[in-house]
Amino acid sequence: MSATIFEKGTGGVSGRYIPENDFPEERIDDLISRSGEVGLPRIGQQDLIRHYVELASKNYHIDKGMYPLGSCTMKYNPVVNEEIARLDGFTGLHPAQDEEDVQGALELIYNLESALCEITGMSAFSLQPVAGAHGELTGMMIARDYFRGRGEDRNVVIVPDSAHGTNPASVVICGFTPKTIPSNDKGLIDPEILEKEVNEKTAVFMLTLPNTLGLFEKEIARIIEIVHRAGALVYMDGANMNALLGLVRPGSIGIDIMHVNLHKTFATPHGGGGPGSGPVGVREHLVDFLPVPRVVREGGGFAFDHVSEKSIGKVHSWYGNFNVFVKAYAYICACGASGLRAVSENAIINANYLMSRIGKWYDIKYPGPCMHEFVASGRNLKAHGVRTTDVAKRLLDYGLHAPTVYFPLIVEEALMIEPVETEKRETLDHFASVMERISIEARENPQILHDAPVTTPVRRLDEAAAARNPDLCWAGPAGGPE
Amino acid sequence: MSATIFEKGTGGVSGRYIPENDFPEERIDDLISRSGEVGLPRIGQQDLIRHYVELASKNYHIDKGMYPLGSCTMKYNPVVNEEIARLDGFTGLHPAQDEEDVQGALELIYNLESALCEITGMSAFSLQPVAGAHGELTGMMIARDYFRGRGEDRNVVIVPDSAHGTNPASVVICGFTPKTIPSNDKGLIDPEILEKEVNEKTAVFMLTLPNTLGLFEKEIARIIEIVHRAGALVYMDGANMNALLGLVRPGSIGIDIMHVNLHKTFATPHGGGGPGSGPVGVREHLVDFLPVPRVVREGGGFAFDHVSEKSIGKVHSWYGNFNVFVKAYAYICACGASGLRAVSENAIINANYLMSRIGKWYDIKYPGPCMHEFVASGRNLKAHGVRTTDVAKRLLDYGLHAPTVYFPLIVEEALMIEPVETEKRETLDHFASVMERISIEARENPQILHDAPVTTPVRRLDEAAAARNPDLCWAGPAGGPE
Amino acid sequence: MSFIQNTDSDREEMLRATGVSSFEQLLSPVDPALRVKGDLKLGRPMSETEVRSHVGAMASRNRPAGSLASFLGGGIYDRFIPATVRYVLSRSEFYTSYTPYQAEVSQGTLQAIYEYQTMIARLTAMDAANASMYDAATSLAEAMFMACSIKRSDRILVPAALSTRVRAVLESYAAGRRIRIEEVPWTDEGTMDLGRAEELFSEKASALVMANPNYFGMIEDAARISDLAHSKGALLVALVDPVSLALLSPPGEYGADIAVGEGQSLGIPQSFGGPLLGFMAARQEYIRKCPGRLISATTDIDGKRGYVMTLQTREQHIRREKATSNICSNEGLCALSAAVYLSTMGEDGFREVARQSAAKSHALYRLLSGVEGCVMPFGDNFFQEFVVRMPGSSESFLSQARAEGILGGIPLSGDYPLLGGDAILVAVTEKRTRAEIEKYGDIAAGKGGGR
Amino acid sequence: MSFIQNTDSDREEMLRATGVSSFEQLLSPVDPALRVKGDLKLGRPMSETEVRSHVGAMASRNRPAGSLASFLGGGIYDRFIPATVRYVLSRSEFYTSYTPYQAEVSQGTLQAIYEYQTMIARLTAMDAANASMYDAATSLAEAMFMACSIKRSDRILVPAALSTRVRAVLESYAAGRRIRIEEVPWTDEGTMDLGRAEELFSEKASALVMANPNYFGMIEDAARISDLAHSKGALLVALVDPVSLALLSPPGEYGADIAVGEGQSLGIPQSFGGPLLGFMAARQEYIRKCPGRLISATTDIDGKRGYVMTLQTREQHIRREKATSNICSNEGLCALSAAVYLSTMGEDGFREVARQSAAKSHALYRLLSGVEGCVMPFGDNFFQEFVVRMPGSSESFLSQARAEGILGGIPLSGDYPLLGGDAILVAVTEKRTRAEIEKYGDIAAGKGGGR
Ligand SMILES: Cc1ncc(COP(=O)(O)O)c(C=O)c1O
Ligand SMILES: Cc1ncc(COP(=O)(O)O)c(C=O)c1O
Repeated sequence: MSATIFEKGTGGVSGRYIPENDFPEERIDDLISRSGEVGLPRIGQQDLIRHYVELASKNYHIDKGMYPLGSCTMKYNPVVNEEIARLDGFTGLHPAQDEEDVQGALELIYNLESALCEITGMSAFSLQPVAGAHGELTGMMIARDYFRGRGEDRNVVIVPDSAHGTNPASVVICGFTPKTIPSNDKGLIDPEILEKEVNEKTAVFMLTLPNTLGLFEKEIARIIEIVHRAGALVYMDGANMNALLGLVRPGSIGIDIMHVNLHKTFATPHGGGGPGSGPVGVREHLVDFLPVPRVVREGGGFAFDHVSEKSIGKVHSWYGNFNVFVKAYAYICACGASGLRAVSENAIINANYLMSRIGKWYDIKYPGPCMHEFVASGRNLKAHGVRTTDVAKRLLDYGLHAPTVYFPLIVEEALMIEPVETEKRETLDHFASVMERISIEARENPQILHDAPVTTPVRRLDEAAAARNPDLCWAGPAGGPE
Repeated sequence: MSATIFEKGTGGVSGRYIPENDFPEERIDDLISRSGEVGLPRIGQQDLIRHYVELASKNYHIDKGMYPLGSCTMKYNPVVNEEIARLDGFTGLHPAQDEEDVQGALELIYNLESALCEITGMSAFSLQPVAGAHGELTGMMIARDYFRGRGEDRNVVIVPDSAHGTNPASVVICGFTPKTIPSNDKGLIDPEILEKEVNEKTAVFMLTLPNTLGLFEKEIARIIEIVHRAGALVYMDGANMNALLGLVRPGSIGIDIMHVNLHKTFATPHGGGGPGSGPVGVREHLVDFLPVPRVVREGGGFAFDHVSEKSIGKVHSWYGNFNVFVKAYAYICACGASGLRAVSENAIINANYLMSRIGKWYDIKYPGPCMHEFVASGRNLKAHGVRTTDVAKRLLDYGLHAPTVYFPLIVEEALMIEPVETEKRETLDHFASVMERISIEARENPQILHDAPVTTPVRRLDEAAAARNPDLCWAGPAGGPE
Repeated sequence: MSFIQNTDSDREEMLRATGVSSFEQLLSPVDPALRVKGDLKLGRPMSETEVRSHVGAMASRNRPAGSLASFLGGGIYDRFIPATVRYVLSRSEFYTSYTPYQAEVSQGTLQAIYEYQTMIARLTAMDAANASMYDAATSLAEAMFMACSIKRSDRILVPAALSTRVRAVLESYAAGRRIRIEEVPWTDEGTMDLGRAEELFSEKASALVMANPNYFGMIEDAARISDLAHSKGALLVALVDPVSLALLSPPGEYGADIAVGEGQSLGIPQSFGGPLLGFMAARQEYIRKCPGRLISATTDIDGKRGYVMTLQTREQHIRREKATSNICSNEGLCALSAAVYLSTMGEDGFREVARQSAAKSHALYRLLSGVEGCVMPFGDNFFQEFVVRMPGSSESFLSQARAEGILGGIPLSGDYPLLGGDAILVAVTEKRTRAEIEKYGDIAAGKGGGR
Repeated sequence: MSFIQNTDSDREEMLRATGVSSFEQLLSPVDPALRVKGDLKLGRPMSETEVRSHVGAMASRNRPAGSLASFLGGGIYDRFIPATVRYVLSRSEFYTSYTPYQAEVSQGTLQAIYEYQTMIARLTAMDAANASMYDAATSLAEAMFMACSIKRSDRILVPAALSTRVRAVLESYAAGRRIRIEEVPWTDEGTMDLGRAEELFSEKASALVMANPNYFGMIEDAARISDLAHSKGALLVALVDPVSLALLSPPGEYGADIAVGEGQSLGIPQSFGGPLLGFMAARQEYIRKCPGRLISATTDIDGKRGYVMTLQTREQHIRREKATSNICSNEGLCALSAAVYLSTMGEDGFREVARQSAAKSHALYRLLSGVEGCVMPFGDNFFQEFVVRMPGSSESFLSQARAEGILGGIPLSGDYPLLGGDAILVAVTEKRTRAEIEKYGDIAAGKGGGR
């Protein structure tokens, strides 16, 4: 393993990065109230760069190989978008600058919102939420204020058991009470059950389309109709929008509120966990509730509109993750209408192709056709004492990344696989053949899987010990175990 | 190993990089005379990026660890210099643009030449040569034309046996006859021998200072005096200038012509073999012979001076490796006078420190003090059947790079070690301890060294087979051994 | 420009292998009536050249910091960022990787974030920090939730001298759970009115929020505020500026329970306000209540040191509706920027950044004190930012300054009517030069147009 | 800004460990009389901030292609470069590594260059290419040496329609060995005068150099020139433009013995003329005579495919004065750029670049044919570049064009008096737009000043 930057940076010298103070006469010592040093490293530039290059070499990443994490849409991140987003004209703007000085930025926001409306069929978007979960929360706030405005006391949000964990969590944070309903044996929402659950207390029905099994809700029209009849709203988690581009527009089929993840569908990088961007879109009757400020056309140019007394207010200090918008907008421009449709077509073809191959060796609880992803199960390996974790870890030994595991919860030993459209057939074939090899190893020599991984920078890590007494902070100034 | 880009790029699709032709009406088919395709890959962007990222991961590089290649001055390459050199204002200039439009570029060239004069004590520099060997050749051309101009028929260039291979090669290419003289038992030039060799046929005495053993020529003053008395010129290979910054100025001690390597002393990256830059400096009496054009001050600004009828003419299509100048100039600005002196001080301290440690285990034929580098010998390991190559390959297994081996030729089983100033003491200690461990392995278990390397992407390669029938060009359109 | 690598024949073969004759067959679950008719109205695909010029043109229709001397602050600052940060962030091993769910192949990200957590904990002098939040405002909102669940009361006190944007985010987060947010006014010195705070504590509150420096740049009497909060059985939540902590007493020193703040100053470009970096640190006893990811050191089965995400039972993907927060993706790459920034500048360089920001802002303060009609209502006990009332109208001053390439400050009148008509908030970072600062003074003194 | 990592105490301890009491002691071999007295006059060290602004200011005192529409060529062209090239070149695994002397830890560089060699061999249709040379001029000079040593004569024939810069480099290289360079004039069509060439062969020559397209952009009758050279027992050395080879018959097809050229068009920025990329390819029988590095595929002791530098016995570090050349460092990173560029554009994209360059240059040609007083002396059998005489003086045209943001061409009058007073060389690459080309036409027609 690598020593920490603190160990490497003990008793060294940093370079000189900023000029000498050109106000040496200013006495500011009486401001100083901190006792002692902060405890930051002192390290030269070469060793600093080596440290991070060494850390980098211990990461799996898209530019290394396929990243079949279900529900994460790990597609290629175009390098040109990184270059464009690095332009001073974007990175050098203070959010409080005069509108005249940021016309290009406002135009980009305006165009991106318009494009998202066209793609999803919603009436308006706000780019302020900075992640999917943030978008969900924003959506819940909109529903909350919508019903409060109408004097309706609706406090229940219905969520299918297949939903992502952020959904019920967002519901609770917004003060609603989540109600979980079971999926039927096809892995879909059961309209009958829903029918029974919705009532005058129901504020929102929150679904994911396609759902987390990668299945399109056959009965979606009826489902929406049921919810609307009860006077409730339908929220769609659009994390899986990569399956619907140019094929289905949620706004046109009656979805009231939704979010999309620019860091999934629109090819912006995940950055090892963020920053993302989770724009929220609504239909006409909810537009006034969107966060402020909104970007509007004004005269020849663009301006901020800060006032909307129905608005839920703000969910971010400024306008959201602007720098992420730049990359997503560039991506949409590159794809164009035909290109976006091709994205979903290829995502769906890849997923179905891979499912048909993986299905030979792993259990597929809900047979296809699937949309952009599918969920396999390691259930049939349990007999050999092999768990899905073992399969996942063994994949690492083959230089591949594992699928999402143990989610959704309704599939035992779940392996959630999303190949995405940017992977070539040969890559899928390789992944499938490794999955096959592993299923054979599981039967013939399960120990290999229990021992896996062996080729990685570290082997299986003791998570229990970490949870028992977490070491969240480097203690020593230097030294420590090599 | 990695499949070639041709294998990966068979039957694929490339992206669309340039717009549609906006002159579709232009018929140009009658220009086309090539029969058939070129045979370039067709590959998508993700797989292309993965290919080069995979190749990158198989390289050793400075940002990975110490690079003790003697005579190569593998010092840290500041990342900020890469950023500055990438500015449009530098990369976007056509060399034939109007001087008014390139004033900044001319100023940079002018300032860099001036800085090199100040550092070396020469009267003028030309930045046109793009590598050290190119600089040597340019220097030889200057000597050639200088003597032709004086009607002196001098065709011999004297070169010490410790010289780098480019020296005699450059001599020959320029039409001179090289004459090698042996170093004395101290590894230095023997003034007596030199005295005997120089005569009215001698055009140039070509030396390296410090020499390739890392030793400063104690008798340099007398050596120069001898050469000058014979009416010949002294050329200094300045590849080792990293030892002399702020300490000794060659021009001030009588060197007539020299080159420096910006890609060594001045921290510009080696790029896996280039581009470099090998500016040539001369003293007053030779200034008119420098390549054209020269950059001169004119009025408030800068201009090219294309005419000098004594000039040797040109050695490069334009002005040399301009983009490399930018990095070297930025480096000189960052260091300043005191910083440059510190560079040589630390390079010398590091080298002597490392020599004292390595000397405990390896033979040091010419004991110090050395300047910026030293040459050890694996001679004492021969008894155990171990060659210097084995030591070098074993170093790779420890995640380090090997020193320069089997050069200079006058040291048997040579290990030429240049630690450079940017390595920290701890790094040198680690290298020394690995060298120690290897010398012990050599005695106790030489087979480990014969088998090395075992941890590298490939193991020892069959160079003989390659030389017998070279495979210089990928044959198949696809397929080929995995 | 398409990033799809399959060819038509690939697709045909794959469909055949899948056992369908056409792509349409795969869409059988989708009721045709729901399908999009025809193409989306988004225009044709652009080549890389066209994308670059189309989007690049938008960039050139902005006037970035590089072309102007910015005295804007209010949470976002124009600071020097070393090249090392951009270099590390340009490595796709970091920016194209996902959340480190497979720890064995994510040690790079995990260790870097662990080191980031350590730096934040050291800056704030708190026991531990998390792996990042969206921004300062949402960090504070999450701290509010923490405090309310720890202290079992849905009432918190916040300073009136708080960013109205942060305040707005607090409100929208609070509304769902009907948390009551009440305001502690500022004194004539522009700092928290402890008397009023005391009165407001007549009713139970879970937390007292202190912004230090506060929105007007003023340095609070943190120790006394901390004592008050604790004496009233409330938590002290400190909203702090990370750069100020190189000089000012850190939250851990005066007993704050939770420390949050905006990390944009730590090597992250302004980028029109996003992405930002919300940081959160807490005392040991509250760690298991805190939101978001936590990276812990541990060992692998061979006893080798390594890193993992820990205490995930707090998080939504395990705990769902019982999670401490709904946050999933955070601002990981910005946390990496902060770690690289702080390691690069180092103990001394970082302190120098803080010293110069303070020195230069006080220099401007003194300059303006000498300007007829310039009023600084709150005195000079500030770190790097202060409030000033201009002789004329703030609009006219700001627009003249802009005309001369200076972003003069953020108008406060709209949001803080109490400050009176023409107050602006002026920030001075280490990046501002003597020439720029003197020019600012000249313009304020009506001696602009020079140079 | 210092990049030295040792501290004072490090230095003291190291000196002590080395057994000396001071640094000065290590300099004992250096006669004090030779030492520099005092400091160099270079000013104090600059911080990273200062370096960036000082050198950055020089960049902003230039007017780069981005801000102007360039019709300049003559060997260096303003072409589109995909982002992939900059991305790969920004990886320090490539740019900070040394020449791949330790093959086992240099497979990345070695395989990339092997792939580059393959692409050049395929472009030129020659048997093999080397790992790069300094630039086209020095490649041609080395080809001249090769030819002279192969054919044992110190006389070569070159076209008069050759870049005077390339010619100058040939001369300075030839002078040492007293190689005689004689010139074959051009015909009224601006191509090589084969009659005169035939006469010049009355005396033995080692090589006939053909530039195709030649410096005036004209396409030569390569097959006939090749036959002539070979019928006279000379080698044919072809100096070719790599982009033109997507459309034009490559050297291998018409029997060239050595092919050289300038690779700057292949993804390398203009950078004021450097670094460039000289490429060289040759027929099998001459490979062992060729200069510079060669990468070969081979296998390791486990039979695994790998790459090494080969035939090093040609090179100076082994062969010293008997080496085929003195070249050591080459333009490796530029060769990598070319490989990434060609792989990115691909077979079809690269051909499209060539097609558009041809189409657009011919479009401008037709436009100018319609302009009163514009004379194109050599007709339209060119690839992407042609000679034109402007109605007025070329200076006045060029300066007016520049005022309107157009770099109109390279004046030829000085170097090629035979062309008559006002000839300029105009190049049109795929990057030029219809608007720019039409604007060029307008200015030529004296209808400039618009827009
Ligand atoms: C279906 C679904 N919903 C919501 C989320 C949360 O999105 P984010 O991580 O951007 O907050 C995810 C991300 O994994 C998801 O897959
Ligand atoms: C002493 C010496 N001279 C000359 C050279 C040749 O320099 P270049 O490779 O830049 O041509 C080198 C490079 O290794 C060298 O070490």
